[in-house]
Amino acid sequence: MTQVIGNGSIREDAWGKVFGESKYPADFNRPDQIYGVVIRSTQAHARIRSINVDKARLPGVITILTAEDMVYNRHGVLFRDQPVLAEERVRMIGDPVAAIGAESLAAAKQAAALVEIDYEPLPAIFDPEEGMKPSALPLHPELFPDTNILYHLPIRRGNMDEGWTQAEVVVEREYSTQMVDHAFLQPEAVLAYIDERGHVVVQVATQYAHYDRGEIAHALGLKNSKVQVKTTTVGGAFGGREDISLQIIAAMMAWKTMRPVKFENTRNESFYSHSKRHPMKMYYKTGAAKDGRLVALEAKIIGDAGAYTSWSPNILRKAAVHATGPYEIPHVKIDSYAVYTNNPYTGAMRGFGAAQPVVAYESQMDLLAKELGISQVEIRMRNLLKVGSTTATGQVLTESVGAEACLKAVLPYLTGKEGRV
Amino acid sequence: MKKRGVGIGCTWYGTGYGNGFPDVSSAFLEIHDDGSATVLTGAIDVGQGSSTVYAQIVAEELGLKPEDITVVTGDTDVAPDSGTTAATRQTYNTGNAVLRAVRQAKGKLQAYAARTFSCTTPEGIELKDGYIGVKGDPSRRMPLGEMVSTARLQGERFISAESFTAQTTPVNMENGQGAPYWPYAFGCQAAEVEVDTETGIVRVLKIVAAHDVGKAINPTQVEGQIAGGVAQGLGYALLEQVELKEGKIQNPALSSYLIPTALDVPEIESIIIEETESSGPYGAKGLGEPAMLPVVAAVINAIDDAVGVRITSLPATPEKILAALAEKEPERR
Amino acid sequence: MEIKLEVNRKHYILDVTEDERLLDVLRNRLGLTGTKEGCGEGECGACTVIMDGKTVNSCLVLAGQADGRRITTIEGVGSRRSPHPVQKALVEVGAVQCGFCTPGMVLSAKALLDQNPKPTDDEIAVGMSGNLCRCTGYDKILRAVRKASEEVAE
Amino acid sequence: MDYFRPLSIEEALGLAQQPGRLFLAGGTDLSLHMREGRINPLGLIDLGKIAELKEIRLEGEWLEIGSMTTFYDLGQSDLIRKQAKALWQACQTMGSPQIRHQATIGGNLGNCSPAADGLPPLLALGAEVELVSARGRERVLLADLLKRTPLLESGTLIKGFLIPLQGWDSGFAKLGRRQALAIARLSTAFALKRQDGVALEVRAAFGAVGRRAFLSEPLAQSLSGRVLNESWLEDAVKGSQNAVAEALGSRASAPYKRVAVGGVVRQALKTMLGGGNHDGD
Repeated sequence: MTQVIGNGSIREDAWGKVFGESKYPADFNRPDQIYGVVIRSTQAHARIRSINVDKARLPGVITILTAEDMVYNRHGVLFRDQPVLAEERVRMIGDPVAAIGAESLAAAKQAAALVEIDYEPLPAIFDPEEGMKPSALPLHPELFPDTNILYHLPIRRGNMDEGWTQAEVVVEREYSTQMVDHAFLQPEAVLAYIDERGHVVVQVATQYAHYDRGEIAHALGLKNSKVQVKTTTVGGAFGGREDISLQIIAAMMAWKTMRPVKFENTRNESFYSHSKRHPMKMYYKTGAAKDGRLVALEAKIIGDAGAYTSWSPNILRKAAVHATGPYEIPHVKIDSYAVYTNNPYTGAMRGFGAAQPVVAYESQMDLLAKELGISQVEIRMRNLLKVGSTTATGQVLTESVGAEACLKAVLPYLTGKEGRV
Repeated sequence: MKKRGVGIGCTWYGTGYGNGFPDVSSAFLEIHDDGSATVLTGAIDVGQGSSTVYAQIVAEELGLKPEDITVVTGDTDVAPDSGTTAATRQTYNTGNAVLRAVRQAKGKLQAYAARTFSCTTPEGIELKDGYIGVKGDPSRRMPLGEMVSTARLQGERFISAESFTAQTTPVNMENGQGAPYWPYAFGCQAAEVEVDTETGIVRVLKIVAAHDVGKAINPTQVEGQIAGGVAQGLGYALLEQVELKEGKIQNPALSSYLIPTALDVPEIESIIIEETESSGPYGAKGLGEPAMLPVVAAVINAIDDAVGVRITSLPATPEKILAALAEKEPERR
Repeated sequence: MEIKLEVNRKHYILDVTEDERLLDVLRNRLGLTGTKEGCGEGECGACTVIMDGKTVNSCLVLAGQADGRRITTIEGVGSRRSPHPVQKALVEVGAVQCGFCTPGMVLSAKALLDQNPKPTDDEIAVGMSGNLCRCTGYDKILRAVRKASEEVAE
Repeated sequence: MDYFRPLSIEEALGLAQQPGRLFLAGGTDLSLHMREGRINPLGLIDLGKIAELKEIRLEGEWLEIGSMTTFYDLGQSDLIRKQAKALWQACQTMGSPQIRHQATIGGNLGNCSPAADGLPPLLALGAEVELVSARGRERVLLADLLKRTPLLESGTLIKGFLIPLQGWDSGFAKLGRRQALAIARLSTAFALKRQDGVALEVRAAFGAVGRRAFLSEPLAQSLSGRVLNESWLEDAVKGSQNAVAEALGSRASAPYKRVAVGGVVRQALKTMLGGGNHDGD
């Protein structure tokens, strides 16, 4: 018999939070700190002809960082395809191009406005379906020389002809989901400094301190053991703090100047700097037999990866694997694609590729039920995964399959319109 | 006119990094000689409450209270790598690492205690209510701290380091076949909505949410994840959209990128389903992400139930609903 | 320019700049970092403080406008030895997740209960509607305020 | 930038003689505009210490509202609830509690956002505005003032609003994207003088359709002098839809708003005429 497991133990950190004692990164300061501001691309796709910082060297300005200041200028969760600071090209509006460190935030902002960046605009892609065309200009030729499709997963199971033959009714629709933001309440902030051991210390709210440490050490050319990431209280994350943002720039600025460096995003900067949820276009064709059993699904899912890879392959994989919904379908043909564009880059967000297909597969279920003249509950009960079921990827579910139990649990609230939810 | 409708959404979610990617969590643990303990992991509590779950696991195993346990996370100089707080993996993965760590240290303590109490097997030693002693023999027990303290003077230390790796395989890139995720979480939610047929405004009146979490280690936090997920799902279904024009965000502010307020989220009834997952700590699997999925479909289906229009592109704005109604009933134009 | 402020029952005479916000004064000059900045435009309520008994977004109050006013920040509400009923209820009900919105929530709830010790459920929801939360779905926060109101009313 | 805290209207007007200075009311919009660099005043004249500007009182046949009265104070006032219901209703839903505590009715006019929640009710209630400047005083019908460009000569202070007490009922409703913290996408206020089931006189105002809030004269005309019944209500709805369609022209929001206004008007009229909320099936 458990004593502690299964009861609602009070969380220790809650007390510090209700008294306002918990410290988030913006709440830390160190004597003699520099205030940093990032200058971001105003162009969706452009070659940088030149960056002129002469006018920005105002009194109070301590340092101006560009890509050349980095020992290794790339980072990324899957592929290191994202420049810390822009090199010859920017691929999205919001790409960091340079960073100013000054004695005050006001001085840093004033100087930032005086940095002159000469862009040569390049043709840009905003629609992933355009980006998939063979004629489209590849945005990451060093990774994918002749395409913007950075990931394609086909799932094939059963025999589609057989599936459509068995189908009494077929519903075919297109669905689309939008780009959304994590909108965690605490905008990104970071305090970086060199401690008494000569180590680089970075205080930040992150989802993965050890990853951050690795990327910072890599970019600065240091050993992991010389970089310490200290996670502060985190003001929400939802996937938006997986890709590294200000950490490397702040660490490099501290390393270069040997002074503490503080960056604090405004909400506006926050919107431009972190990843977004993938918008997806989903083409669905689903067939069911007369008795309501699902017999065939053909689905094509296209996800907008935006300007960088981030987690896109994993996210589109998750979309494909979950495209059937929690239902057993014997004949399946699913294709998912991740495509580069010049939109803001997309990455992890709560649901991670499984949030988008929900709209499609659950709409299809209701539409099929209507066509078949059975209830929305009935069609689901006939198809839900259970112990022993095989998924579209051929995986046999051996235990802990609570799909039916969940549906049955909400039924008492669903007894028709009179009963109300 | 205001019309009501109900809808349901059933979903599944494969937790963990998946696809054979090494999904490893680690934990260090020390039992102190006053009957308290410290556990260190890299797993960051981003607000969801993972640190409390680890304190509960350690307390459960050692027969202590959660407040006797200190959880240290997220400092790379002291804590071992436990992977990202993502993929609905920290209760399951790092929970397992913590459980292994505490059981390793506890095993040493049980072996020591077995000798002290002349008990033939360590399994006969029980840790409960702050005491350590022989199962079923109340005369043979002492405060846990006293036992650890005595052991300490004899040079025994109860510390441990452990890791846990989730089991998945990569999918075949030709046909997608494989076992990419484990375990899977399931959820079903029902929504009741009211649609104003003149303004297209949707009010969500009630959400009932059932989620299979394997085992709710902390039911209060499970409810918290469900309600938070529902609110984000409602934002996704009805309100939120990063508007882009040639790649530029048009609404980079909380006054133009709208998330739900306290008045936009209805009463939420949470139902916890526990279908034991044998590989999880005490049978638990994750919930963070799955909590936001079903509501999206439930709301879209409820809108159709209420006014007979199928919204196929999110978010379901009043504009889209009125346009769909006009298409359905041309006389409205 | 000089302003006089009473913050958490302490009196200050401060030399501030004309474009400084009350939020900046509290966080940067007085070190009261429990007041958070989430949006800088009065939308999220994380910077909520009580000014002369009423909640305001301190990011929208210029320092000059706070001259001569009585301010309560989260640092002035409750303590570990004697938490305010709202703070106690938020912890006990499990209404705290990431905690960034929490100080603002506490102040909105406190101001609401100070003014209206027995609010209805609707009044609670309206009273808390100027504070955004992205983690909790509000459900437990509203329950906690209800619980605190029952304690306050006793 | 200079910052002034005058204690009287006269002192404020004197300070406003210098160019580049702006009056600061609640500041919920002004401070944001300054941070965004949309305005760069040389000086701010904070009106917060002038007690006279914060009064709500009955003066003969008029309800007087000082310009520095906050939305919260208006929303708490029995006088406003009884004599200016539409305004009272608008004050319950504007912004958030925090914003209502700080934002003022005078600032709402001075800032003159198309979506200003306070203006349609004041228009429908036939409010006059009292303006003061070094040049003297002026009383002007709000409806007329809103037709001026610029709205106010520099150095002009909005002293307050005067609402005639002639037994008008009124009602307000708005449409936002969410239930709180919602900028009005459409708002409407109706006022009605009635006797024995007949609408003797009607005023209809709309906000967030076009550059500034406005009164629709043709709609008011078409609804005046008629028996209050279902067909009157339906004509009010249809007339509003026409008025909004005309005001919006080819704007992108027109196809939606010209339909949706029907529901908003219905809500405003129901609260004014009684009969409670109507629900569907």
